[in-house]
Amino acid sequence: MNFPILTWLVFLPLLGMLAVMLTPKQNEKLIKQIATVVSALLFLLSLKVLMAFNLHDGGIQLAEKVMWIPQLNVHYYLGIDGISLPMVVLTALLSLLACVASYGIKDRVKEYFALYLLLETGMLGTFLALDLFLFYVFWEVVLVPMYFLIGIWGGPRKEYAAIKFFLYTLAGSLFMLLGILAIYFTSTPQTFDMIALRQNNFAAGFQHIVFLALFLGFAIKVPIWPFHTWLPDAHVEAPTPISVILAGVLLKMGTYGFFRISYPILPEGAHWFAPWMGILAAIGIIYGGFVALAQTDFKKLVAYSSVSHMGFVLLGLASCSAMGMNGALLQMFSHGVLTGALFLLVGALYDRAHTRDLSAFGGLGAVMKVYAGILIFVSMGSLGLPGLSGFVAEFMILLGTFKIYPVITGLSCIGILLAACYMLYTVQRVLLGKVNPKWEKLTDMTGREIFTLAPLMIVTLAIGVYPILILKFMTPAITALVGLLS
Amino acid sequence: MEVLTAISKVGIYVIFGVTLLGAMMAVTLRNIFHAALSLALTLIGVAAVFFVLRAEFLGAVQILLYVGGIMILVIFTVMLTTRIGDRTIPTSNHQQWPVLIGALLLLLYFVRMIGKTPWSIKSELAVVSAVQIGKSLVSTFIFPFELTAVILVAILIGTVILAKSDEGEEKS
Amino acid sequence: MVNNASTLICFIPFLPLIAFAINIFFGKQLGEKSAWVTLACSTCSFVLAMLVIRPVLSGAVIQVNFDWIVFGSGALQFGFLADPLAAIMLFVVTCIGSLIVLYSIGYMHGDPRFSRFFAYLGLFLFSMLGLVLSTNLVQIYIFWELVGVCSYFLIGFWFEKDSAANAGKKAFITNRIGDVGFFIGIALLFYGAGTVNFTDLTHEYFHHHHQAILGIAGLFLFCGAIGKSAQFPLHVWLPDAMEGPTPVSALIHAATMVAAGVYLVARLFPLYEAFPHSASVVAVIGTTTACMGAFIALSANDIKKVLAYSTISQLGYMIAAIGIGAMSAGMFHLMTHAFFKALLFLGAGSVIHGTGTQDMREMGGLFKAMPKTAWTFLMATLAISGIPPFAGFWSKDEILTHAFLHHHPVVFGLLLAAAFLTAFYMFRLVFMTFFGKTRGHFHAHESPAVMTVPLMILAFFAIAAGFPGSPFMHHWFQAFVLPGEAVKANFGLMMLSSVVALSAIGCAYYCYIVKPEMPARITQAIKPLYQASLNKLWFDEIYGATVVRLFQWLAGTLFLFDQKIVDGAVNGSARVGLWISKIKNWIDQYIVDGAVNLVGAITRITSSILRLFQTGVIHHYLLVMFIGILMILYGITK
Amino acid sequence: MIPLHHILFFSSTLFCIGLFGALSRRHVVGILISVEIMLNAANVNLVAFSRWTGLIPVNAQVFAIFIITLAAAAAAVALAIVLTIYRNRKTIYTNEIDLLKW
Repeated sequence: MNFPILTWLVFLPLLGMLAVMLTPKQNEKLIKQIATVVSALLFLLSLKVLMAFNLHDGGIQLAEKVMWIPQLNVHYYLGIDGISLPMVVLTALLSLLACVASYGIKDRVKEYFALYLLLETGMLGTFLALDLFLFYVFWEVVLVPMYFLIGIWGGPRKEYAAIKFFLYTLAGSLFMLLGILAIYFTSTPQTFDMIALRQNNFAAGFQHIVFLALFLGFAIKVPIWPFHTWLPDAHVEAPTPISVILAGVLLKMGTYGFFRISYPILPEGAHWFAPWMGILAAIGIIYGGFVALAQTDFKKLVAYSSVSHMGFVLLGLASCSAMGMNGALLQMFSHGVLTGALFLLVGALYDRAHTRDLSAFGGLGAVMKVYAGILIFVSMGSLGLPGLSGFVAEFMILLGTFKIYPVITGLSCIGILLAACYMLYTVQRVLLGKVNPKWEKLTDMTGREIFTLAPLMIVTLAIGVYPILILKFMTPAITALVGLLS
Repeated sequence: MEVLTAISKVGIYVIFGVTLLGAMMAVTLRNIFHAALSLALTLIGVAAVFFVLRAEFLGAVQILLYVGGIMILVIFTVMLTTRIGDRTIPTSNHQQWPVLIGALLLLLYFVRMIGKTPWSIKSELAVVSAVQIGKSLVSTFIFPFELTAVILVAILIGTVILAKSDEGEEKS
Repeated sequence: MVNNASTLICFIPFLPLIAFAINIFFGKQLGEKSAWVTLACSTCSFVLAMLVIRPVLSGAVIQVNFDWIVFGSGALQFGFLADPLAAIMLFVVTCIGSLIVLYSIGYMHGDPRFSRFFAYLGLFLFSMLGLVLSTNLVQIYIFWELVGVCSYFLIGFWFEKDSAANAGKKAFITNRIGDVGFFIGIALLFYGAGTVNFTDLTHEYFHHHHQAILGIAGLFLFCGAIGKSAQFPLHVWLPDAMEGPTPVSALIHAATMVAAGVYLVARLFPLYEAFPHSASVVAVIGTTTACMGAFIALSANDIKKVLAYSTISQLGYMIAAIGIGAMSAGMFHLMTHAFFKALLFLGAGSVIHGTGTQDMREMGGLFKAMPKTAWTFLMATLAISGIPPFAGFWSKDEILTHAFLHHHPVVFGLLLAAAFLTAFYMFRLVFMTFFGKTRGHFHAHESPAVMTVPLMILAFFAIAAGFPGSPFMHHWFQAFVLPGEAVKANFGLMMLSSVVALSAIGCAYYCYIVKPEMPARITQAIKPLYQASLNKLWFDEIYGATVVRLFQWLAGTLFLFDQKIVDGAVNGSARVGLWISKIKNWIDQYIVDGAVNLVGAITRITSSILRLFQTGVIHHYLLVMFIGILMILYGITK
Repeated sequence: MIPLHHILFFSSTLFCIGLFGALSRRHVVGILISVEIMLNAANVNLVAFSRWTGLIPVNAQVFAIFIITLAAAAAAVALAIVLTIYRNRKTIYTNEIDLLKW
């Protein structure tokens, strides 16, 4: 591979950040253009990766490996496989759309986009790193811009939300760091290389402890019940595009960690802990659904629905079966797309009405026709309507898990029911009923907003109708992973 | 021939004297404009010393750059900033005496050290031509040369920005 | 011919989908023309369906498949399957669908969301046809949900009305409850039998794989049918669904979608045949529903509500039929019912269109004003009441015969009672609506031709649809659905059911025409029963007080729990951290820092003296520096 | 030719005069003038060494050229700063400019 495409993918936003920093801060238009162009290029690069990807290879592709810190045997090691590929494409897509959605940011535009581009680097780096050390570095790189993006451009309680997010995730990542160090010092030869570490057969007891440590780190990020409380606060306070990124990409980093680190390196630990993960997942699914039902704040509702939906991912992971894990990965993708779209919709509504209180709305279906159509479409996707991506993912997860944990899965099905309840209740409160005269003047979606939503809708419909489109990329890698587990 | 050498020697000392006198005036004169003119005298004197020491190129540079360039700058600045004629303003701060003593001590030290140092004087005095300097500049010293160029550009820009008037600032 | 058909079959569902796409994107431009798009597409589907059914009639089974999901080692296939069962449904759906689209052009005339309505109809037809042609349970589940969502959209079509919005939500969520069971059933079957393809789930298959888990799977799968076909105890959504436009009620909530549950049970008939216990549950639910629906329908005053409960009751009939093993009879009844119930609803729609009210107490004497509507409505009523030779008679009689001959006396008795009640309340409806004096204040008028023509066509079917299954054609229909099933006509039972129906009509005539004060007296006499019927057996209230309340309570409590305890723990740990740090801070400030402060104080005093040297005047600095240099020089040369 | 010592004496004296000026003048431009004198003294030294003791005589002269160039540049910047200070503080007397003291 002459052209180090993955390196470009990771560091292109950093270049963009430099360019933004060198632009005078008065020239907001240019700054936005730079950020958009960089994000668009990133998306094109990710598509190029998609083209270059070999469908029949379940292993690492397009790898780039250079010695970085020889004393510690740390490598600069990037690579992609069927598990990270959907995440990379999702990240690039959402980054572009959220970037366009960020045009509404009014103050301190330069700092915003600089931090935003840094965030992109962190996210892509996390998904592409194959060296534990590098992974940890990128993982933490994500944290810092996120803290500022919530803390500066957020809502009324932004400081609280930002610091909660930061401290909570930092606490988690400390456990993760401990786990990583434990793996490093126990492995022979001592290495951070994730692929090489798969060959190490660690002792069972060791695997259990380290798995737990990593689990804590990832669980907080996902977030898994009961570590989820930073999520509603962060989501509610963050500006719309950041909510999109937060829900669409950051949450996936947690589950991605399971796919990439916990499962292949510590298979014994995975098998040992999987039932507990299943139980936590079921609790999260039902609990998130119920709590979402009680919300009156639109954004908070979506946030809790994320808890429920990410519970499905965890459930699929807990199954340790090909179908369940395929479904989990698909659910990660699908949830990223759908929740991203939902947050964009909430943001669009908030921009117009300046409130997110669901009980204040009603009858908007007659006022904002296009908005209504899109909201119904996305809600249907979110509640798992067949023909849209959410259904396929949840279906595969439940079907894959059913054989292993029939009772847990049966209970989790209540989550599907609850999803219908809270999504329809929301749609009813926002769109249906008599028009509140206060909102008669609301304008319909602008072209820019439709532009940010249309790709997400197309993707979710395409996957829902013909899932093989994306499954063909994921299946070989998942099969290989399941092979490692057994 | 002897006479000529003697005269030229005397000439040299005269140049020395004039130069030092100019320097003293430059540092003591109350009127800063006059001080600047005395500096010009000093600089010309130094240039003359260069000629005497067979460093003609350097002497020329000295005159062109210092006398022609810097002096003009100095004088302009003086005229732009100060009320020249104001004689009530004291020239020096209140530390000229300790400084004078210190400077004299330093001079004493220099003289002592110059006397003590065993100079390894060459048998044949060197003469450097402009050609040599030019060649050296573009070969051995090419890197500092380029660096100087960069510094000069930077200083040019910096000076323009610093000296730009406030009204211009507000406009942008 | 078969090859040809397997190509054509793919187009059948997608034509209405095209209509949907055109109407949703270009509806504004098309205006009222959008209806014709949907009509054209559905009619084409009908024609194609006929072409596909023809080879099926001669015994062929048409199937096309392609991969849909791959995972690890396996794959799930999707495709289209046309066998006798599917062929019947195909015929019913495309035929009635096209007629109702035609009818809707008149009914929905002038509605602000006219094109949206026809878009939804297109989407519904697509989903329904996809459901009918499904090759396996997963595919049927997918389209099952899709028809559910179309139903949601169409019930809530006039969403400005809160009742409509609520009804749509209720329908969807109630169906979802059933679907959860349906899904678990699929999963159980998937792991129990290893296949979800209908073509694999044959009678022979279950004969060889007789595991208890499959029986349980059958029960769970039946949950889906309970939800979709509005069976007891999940029937509560169907009456509320009448908030939707009447053509929707006719198409979705009478003729096709609600029959999907029956269709599913019929599809899985081999399963229930192999597990008699599961089948008996099906039969019990069906019979209960049949009686319950008929009982509630007795007291309803809203013309569409009566028909809705009647639908519930008739669906109970079909389910019960399959439960007792009379699958072909159930399907037969499904087909006849689809025609006459669609006709009833469309007739009711025509009445509503002509009078502007749905309350039967305000109607009366409409026979003269709306003759075409009245005549066709009467045909359908005769059909549903089971009067020979109308369609309903043959199919209902078939079920009763089977129940009687296969020794299900309780089922037989209850169904017969339900038949009596059916005839009674249907004629109550007819008498209250079309006969007697007009009680409301309106000028009734006949509907336009675009509405009455479909009525007449359906009336033809209401008469004729029964003959394929009648002894006159040697029970051709039954043989087509389930080859080799022995069907015997029992003349005595035919007489019995006819007499029951006629006597019910007589009663209705007596109560509502001859002595109009009778009903009030009767209700006084049996007040508790009447109250029970009027309040729909308090199902809504019970659910409201239990399930809904429980969910709300759980949601609220869990939210509080989340805020106070889970989040409280997080914030609490932060607060404890702060608290500890405050204590530490105190110790630090006064003890540890005390020592430091002492040093600091000394430093400060010293520095306040030294500070004087810091004049800010550069000369002083330079001087000091110079002195320093001198000292250094002195030092190094010494 | 005069001995090396004398040239060195001359340049030392020049340097000390410059130093005296730099430390004693109040006027910023005066200080600048004094600094220039000191630089010149250094240049004289360089040239003298180039003539009498240097192994590669040309190097010393090249150095002198660099010094002159940079001195010119420094003067330009310094004078610009003087102008700015004057504009902002309306004074160029160093004992009145005590921004360094905070």
